[in-house]
Amino acid sequence: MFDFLEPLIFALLTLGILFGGASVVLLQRITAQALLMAFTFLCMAGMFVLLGAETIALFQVLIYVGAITVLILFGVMFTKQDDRPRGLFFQTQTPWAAVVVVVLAVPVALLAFSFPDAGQPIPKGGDLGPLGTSLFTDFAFPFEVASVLLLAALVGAIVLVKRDEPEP
Amino acid sequence: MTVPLGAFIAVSAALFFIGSAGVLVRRSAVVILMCVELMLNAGNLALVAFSRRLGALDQRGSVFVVFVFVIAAAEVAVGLAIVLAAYRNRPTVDVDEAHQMKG
Amino acid sequence: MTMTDVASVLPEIVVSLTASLVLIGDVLIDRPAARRWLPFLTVAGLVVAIFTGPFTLAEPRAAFGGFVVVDTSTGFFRMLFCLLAIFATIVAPDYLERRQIPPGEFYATVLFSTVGAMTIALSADIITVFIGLELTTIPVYVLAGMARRDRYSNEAALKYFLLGAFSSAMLLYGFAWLYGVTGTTDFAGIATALARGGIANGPTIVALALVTAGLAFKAAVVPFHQWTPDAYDGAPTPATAFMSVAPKAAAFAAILRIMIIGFGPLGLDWSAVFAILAVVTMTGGNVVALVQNNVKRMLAYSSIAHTGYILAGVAAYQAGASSAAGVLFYVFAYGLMNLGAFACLIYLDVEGTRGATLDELNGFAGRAPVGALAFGIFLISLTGIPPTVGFVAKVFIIQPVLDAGMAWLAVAIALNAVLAAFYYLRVVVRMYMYDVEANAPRLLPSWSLSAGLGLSAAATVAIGILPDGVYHWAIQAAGPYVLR
Amino acid sequence: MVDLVWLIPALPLAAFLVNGLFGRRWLRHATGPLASLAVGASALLAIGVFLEVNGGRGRTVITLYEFIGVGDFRVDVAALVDPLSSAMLLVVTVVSFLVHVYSIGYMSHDHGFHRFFTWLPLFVFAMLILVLADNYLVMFIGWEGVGLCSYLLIGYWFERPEPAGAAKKAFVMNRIGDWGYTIGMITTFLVFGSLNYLDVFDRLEQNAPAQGALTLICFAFFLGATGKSAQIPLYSWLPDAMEGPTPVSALIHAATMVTAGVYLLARSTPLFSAAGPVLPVVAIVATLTAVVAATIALVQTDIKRVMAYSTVSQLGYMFLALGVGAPVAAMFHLITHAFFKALLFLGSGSVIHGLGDVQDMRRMGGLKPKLPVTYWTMVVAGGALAALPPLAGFWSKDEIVGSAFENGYPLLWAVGVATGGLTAFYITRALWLTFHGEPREPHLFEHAHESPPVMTVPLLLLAVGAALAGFIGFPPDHGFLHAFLRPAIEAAQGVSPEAETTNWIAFLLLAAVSTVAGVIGIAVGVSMYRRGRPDPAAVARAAGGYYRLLVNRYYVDELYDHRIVDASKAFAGAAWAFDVHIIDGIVNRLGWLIRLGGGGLRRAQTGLVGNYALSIVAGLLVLIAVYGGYAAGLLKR
Amino acid sequence: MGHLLTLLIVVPLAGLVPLVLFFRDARAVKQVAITTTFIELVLSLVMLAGFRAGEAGFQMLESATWLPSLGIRYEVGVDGLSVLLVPMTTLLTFISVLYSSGGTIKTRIGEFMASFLILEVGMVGVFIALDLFLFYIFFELMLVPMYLIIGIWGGSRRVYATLKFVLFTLAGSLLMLVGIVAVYLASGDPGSRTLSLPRLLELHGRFSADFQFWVFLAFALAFAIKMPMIPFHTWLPDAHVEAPTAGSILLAGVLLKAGGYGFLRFAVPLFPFGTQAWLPILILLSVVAILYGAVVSAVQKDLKKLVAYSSVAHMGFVTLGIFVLNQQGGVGAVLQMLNHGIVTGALFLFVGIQYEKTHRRQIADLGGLANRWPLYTTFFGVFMLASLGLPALNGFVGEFLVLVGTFKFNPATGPGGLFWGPAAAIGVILAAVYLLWMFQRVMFGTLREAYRALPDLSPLEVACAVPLLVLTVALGVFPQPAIAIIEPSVQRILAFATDPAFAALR
Repeated sequence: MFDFLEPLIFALLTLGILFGGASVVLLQRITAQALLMAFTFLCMAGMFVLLGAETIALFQVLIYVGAITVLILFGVMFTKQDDRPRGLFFQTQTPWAAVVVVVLAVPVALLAFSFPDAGQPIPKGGDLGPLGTSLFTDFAFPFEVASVLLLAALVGAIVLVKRDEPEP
Repeated sequence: MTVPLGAFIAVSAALFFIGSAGVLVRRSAVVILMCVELMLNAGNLALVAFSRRLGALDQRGSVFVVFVFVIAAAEVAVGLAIVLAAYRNRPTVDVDEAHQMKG
Repeated sequence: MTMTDVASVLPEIVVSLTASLVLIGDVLIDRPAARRWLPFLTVAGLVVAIFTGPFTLAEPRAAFGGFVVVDTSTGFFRMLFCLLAIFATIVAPDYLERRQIPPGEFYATVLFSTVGAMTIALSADIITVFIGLELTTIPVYVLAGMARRDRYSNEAALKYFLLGAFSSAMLLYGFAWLYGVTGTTDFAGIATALARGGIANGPTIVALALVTAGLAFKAAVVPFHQWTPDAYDGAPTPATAFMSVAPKAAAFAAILRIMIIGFGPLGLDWSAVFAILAVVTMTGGNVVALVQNNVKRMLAYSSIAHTGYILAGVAAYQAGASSAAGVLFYVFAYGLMNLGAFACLIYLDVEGTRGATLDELNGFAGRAPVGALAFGIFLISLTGIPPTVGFVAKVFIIQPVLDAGMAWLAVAIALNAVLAAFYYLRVVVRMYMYDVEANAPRLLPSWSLSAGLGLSAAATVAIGILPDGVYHWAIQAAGPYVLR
Repeated sequence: MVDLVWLIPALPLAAFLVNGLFGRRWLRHATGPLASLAVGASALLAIGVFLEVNGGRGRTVITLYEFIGVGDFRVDVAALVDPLSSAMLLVVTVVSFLVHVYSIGYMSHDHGFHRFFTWLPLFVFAMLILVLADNYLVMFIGWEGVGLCSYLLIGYWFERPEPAGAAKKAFVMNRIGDWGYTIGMITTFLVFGSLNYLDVFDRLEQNAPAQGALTLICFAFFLGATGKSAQIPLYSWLPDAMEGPTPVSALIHAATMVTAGVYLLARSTPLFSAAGPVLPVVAIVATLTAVVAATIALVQTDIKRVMAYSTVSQLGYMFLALGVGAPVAAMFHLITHAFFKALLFLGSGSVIHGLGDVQDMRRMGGLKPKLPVTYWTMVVAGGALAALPPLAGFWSKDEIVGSAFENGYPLLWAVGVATGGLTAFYITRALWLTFHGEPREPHLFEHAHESPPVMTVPLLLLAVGAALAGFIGFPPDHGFLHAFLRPAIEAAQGVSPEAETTNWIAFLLLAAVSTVAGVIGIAVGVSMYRRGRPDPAAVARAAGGYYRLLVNRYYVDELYDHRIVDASKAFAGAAWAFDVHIIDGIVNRLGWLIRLGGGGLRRAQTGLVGNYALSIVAGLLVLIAVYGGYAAGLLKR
Repeated sequence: MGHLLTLLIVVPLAGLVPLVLFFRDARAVKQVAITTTFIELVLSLVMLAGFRAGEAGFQMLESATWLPSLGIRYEVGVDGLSVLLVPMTTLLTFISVLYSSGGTIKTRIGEFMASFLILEVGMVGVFIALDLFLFYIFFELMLVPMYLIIGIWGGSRRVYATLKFVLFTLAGSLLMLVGIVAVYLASGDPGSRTLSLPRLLELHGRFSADFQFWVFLAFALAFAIKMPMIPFHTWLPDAHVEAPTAGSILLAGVLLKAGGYGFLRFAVPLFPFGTQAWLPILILLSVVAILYGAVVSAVQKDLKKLVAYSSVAHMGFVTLGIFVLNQQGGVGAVLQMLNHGIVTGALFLFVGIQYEKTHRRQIADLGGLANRWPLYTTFFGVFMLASLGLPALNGFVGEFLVLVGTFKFNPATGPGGLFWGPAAAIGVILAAVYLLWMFQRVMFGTLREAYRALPDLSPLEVACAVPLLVLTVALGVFPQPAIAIIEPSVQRILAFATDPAFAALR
């Protein structure tokens, strides 16, 4: 009886995602953009919940809304975003790019509807267990590799930003 | 009434192309980075949707998403480091100013 | 996770551990000592890694519940990636010191990237491939930007990173749709599902296009190539040497796995596109390389052209084992000679320049006979003139291409090789036939560089004369890519 | 003797080698006697051979080794000794020997003495190869060899531009003839499967080939002959060849080499008589040549040039004989001409030598007392040339003209007779200007002197020949020579034997007519130059344009040496320009285009990340479109 | 002596070892190079002596595993076609090295001699390789050393010339590589494929007409560029003009022959149908080359360019002889290659000697040299005469046989031998024109004051020239021994090319 609820939530989240995304692309104030990006991520987490993947949603909030947004905000702080006329925020190729993207996006988005829907009820809740099992058995190796990746990124980030030390 | 799978995918596609458009039209490296994140998120949405709704529950999509989180984090970290390193030598984040090399 | 699982990825573990050891060592010992000893440590670790894995296997071995596959192809690529890393390590030390690039981080980053590339070789599904690709490229972004005070290096890293991330997102999205179309992530399952569905399905087309584009970016296929010249050009030269070969080889490892095994049922479609892309790529690369004055940039464009040749081999997948074997051999040869060619520029790479211009190479033969000879051999090999490995590699590519019935593609390869000869040999001209200019940059000789170049040049010729060992190995390694 | 025939060419060859290797350093002036000795020995051997052949020894083939043998193409280096070749041998060696001896004196002050005596025996060697060959290919070796020696000897004084140019001209014009020879030779091989004379004639008899092929062969050979024997259209090199030393002119450009064409046609008589339309053409061309050359000779002032045009004219007579089907007469005239023309040249040489290298007759005059031996020998030779009975030229030339009449060419006969008158006139003029009248340059006259015996003795010997050689053809048509040669030339091809005996009445009538023509020529000459009636200058004025035409040698040299050469140069220059600008230009333009394309593509590499990303997305769009096209069947894979 | 042919390849390589050891010592380097090339020459003569003349097949065959994965073998052997070209190569190399050691090369003598040794490996290898793959490697191996020789020790426009040379050659040879691979693929099922010529000759019936048409074209392009045939010849004048003397000698003497040799050895017997299909065009181009090369030669202002263009004309005879597909033509073509190698090599040697003395190559700047240089004039004159095809010198025999073959040429359609033969024979006239005119302008006339003190040939130069002179005369007077060696093999090749069994393909 709450059948209408799910589509409604979906519609709201969709609006949020598209609005947030479009704002990131179109706005000029960098901090606003960053926050709207976080908002988009948040809506995305909602989508995940709607799809019954609460664990993923949790990660989404933790990593995207938390870590990544914060990182980007740091980036924004460290760099001076100059004030300049609107035109200079956008590349000269903007019209062309827009045409290409629209030409590409419309058919692809329409094609998206052609995926068959199994129509099965969404198993609710508790996907943490299988996910964890999967991660640590079948995907143990990629998991380890991902850890190496994080280490590599860490080292890379450090080496790129650390102050020059004088050679002894 | 459940929302059909196609709708989720369509949203993801829309977000993906919004992100693409951002990469194509913006000049600030930081904003481009944000847009890339949006694109990754679009991928995530599609993966999760497929994972949950493509017949029987399939964990692999979700697992993939977890890895994408890791990758996204790593990318952002490295990306910002690169932007900052460049910023030190030349205080701008406008990528169009970075065209000493061409041709 | 059993001991067999661990054993099957032992080389990757060894390389990762080596990377950690290098980082720790860098902290523990002082800079000069680190500069001297870390390369040895790196090379030692890589050598150990080579010997901990099987070179060839009679039967493919699955591990981690089938999510990791160790087959003959894995063995080939592991060895190749380790060799490339060793080579890149050997040529680097003096350059790093001159440019004050932190050695520990440099070697560790190279090692990380190597782990990523090796991961691709192990992968049996798109998830592992994707992580592998990211682990291959993210450290390379760092490598490109490692000369922090160098604006070119900054710019190279920034461009490479932004576009790389962009294309990764594209690839990811393609993978997501592929997952949606097939409902699975492992290559075999994908193939089965695609064989049922065929190409006449909108989402399949989109997925295929996105994956093609994403992989094409990694391999630097025209028109997805434009990051290449700028990134190669601006990056510190040893980094360029490494990044021009390892990520590209990794990309082709991925292409072989994904396209031939995963998209195998759609082979007729993508191979036709790949054939066109191959021609466009080799021609585009060569034609632009022709008008470059900066040798480093010219080599960057030429590496695009080589992508085209390799891609032609992939497009000829219908020829069976000889196709994949040709690709593997070419990747091997390309790694050897292209890394060598870039490394030769280290001789002239003084602060504030990017590699060397043609003018600066004038009379190089008189100033550094060994370096010039090695450079000459690499260039001749890149051109495809016997008796060098580059020549046999071209033969091994042309053979499957013809076998697959694409004579026009073979002719295109031949004509492109002529175009390429023009600019490669022009460098030889400068080195051997011109007098040194008065304001030529001073030479920066280095013991390890000369040794590394000498060895690889000797290998270039030796394998060029007796290629059978490597080719035989490549044929075996091509086993997994033969569609039945 | 016949078995030793290979020695005849071998001796001059040895002389050539010895002189060539050691002449410059060691032998120097010993080279002359050495060469003369060798050629003299050859001459003795040749006499021996001749006697043996005359003694009834038939045709002999002496094979030395296989020259070229590929598939069915087989050619040996072999000598064919038969009456024709033995007669030729005799003439060649004897005249050569005399010229050699003469040259020792004539060339004694020349600094290239040893060089001269290196080339001269080489020439003799080549000429003997030509004569002795038993097939067309080996003959061609000699044929080209004599051409080479001619080249070397014309260009003997190569420091001056004229001899060098004349030498080249001679060689090139000969090459044009050789082109014909080559075609004739190879076609002969194709038609008959052999190049051997005897095989060819045998097969011709057994199985006559198509007329067209035969005609082609004969025309081709005739073209070859016109080159070597200075017939229209390839005659103009011979007067220029007078730039060489005079003994060379005597030997090569009068007595021997230039008669090679006659010899070739005489050799090939069976072919020519089987090939229908060729012989009349030969006859007409020959007659034309005779007239044209004789008219040019009328007005020349250079004594050697007069002789040269006279040679061309006389060669025309020989070809006329061949053309009207009288090869023996041709050979007869060849032999007599060898003597009297060699003598005329050597005599001129003696004059030139005596005056210190002056050739212009306008600077001579009244030399008779100073050079008596020369004068008298030259008078004999001149008489022979003018065909005064009973000198040698009378018999042979009369036979030719008579044959023309008898074999149905009355017009050619008439022209031949008239030409005889011209001949008599110009030789009278030349001798008169040289030896009679007042000395026109006293200074030259003072220092003029008779030549040493080493030169005059050969003159005397040749004079004997010039006077008496005609009697080998006496009685007319049935003399010794006819009996000797007919089996070799005519019987071989089954020409019907002629009348048993000489038709004396016809002979006397015809001889009278031509003799009268000759006498008139002499009379006019003497009248003009002795009495000035009519005055030569007035005649020249009266002739006007025609006179200028003659002085300018019908403008043929102008045409050949300038117009054709210039046109050829222009053509070659155009070809080169085509090479550089079109063929090479296309290649360079292609390179330029590629570079242009590279420059254009290079501009697409803007350095802007956004552009790069757009290119990626556009690429993606194209990929989707193409894959979609494949899926929808719109695009072909 | 079982491995004589391999030894021929190994010796120059072995010579590199001491050469590198004494790299800096110019004297030692020269001695090493001279010794090595001399040993090579002697070995090649030993090989020639051991050759059984009159047999058509390959002799001294050596075969060893090389690329077992592909079934490609190391196979070398000689037959009548190649057995004479090898000693010619070694002789010319020896002479080149000997001449160059006389002081004409002043810089980087070590690199120079090393290039020649490597070049010799390539040149000898080309003539003895019986596996297409091996042949290709040697074919290309000639490229780089010659590239360096022209580019480093050449004249003022050397870089342009050498790049042009390499690019032209590569353009052809890479297409041939495609053709070779195609042949490989067509030679059998996987596992039984081969590139061994003897085996391919057994198999050539399996090449379809269409296949032969295209693959022959690929081969023909490579060889036509190497020869060079018109219109691919424009690299030649530039390369020759800029090359140092020794380089010109080998370029004209040997490298061009690789093209003609390749036609006869591979293209014609392997692809009878392809040969027939392309034959009219090739004949036309050959005759055009003969005439056009000669005409263009005539107006050259540069002595070396003149000789270079004359090579175009002479090589036209070679291709003409090959493609009339009869015995006389084939044998003539091989002889012409041999003789052209000797004669044109010698001509370039003499042009080089002259240039070394006068430092002028423009014909207009020369003249009257015969006055001071009797020896030089004699040698140069003989070679000039041989070049214009004077009978009894070697140049004549080949040209004449080719002409005989051409006259015999009798195709089903199109103009036949009676058209082509006389046309080609005009080239003989033209040869006389341009060579004699050149000789007249260079050697005759008055000597310039500046050249009055220049010495005649040195003993070293005479030593270089005498062997060539002897060969020029000997092969002109006694060509039959050489013909006897060549003929059976040419006959065998033509038997393949004209095998009626393949007529069905037409």
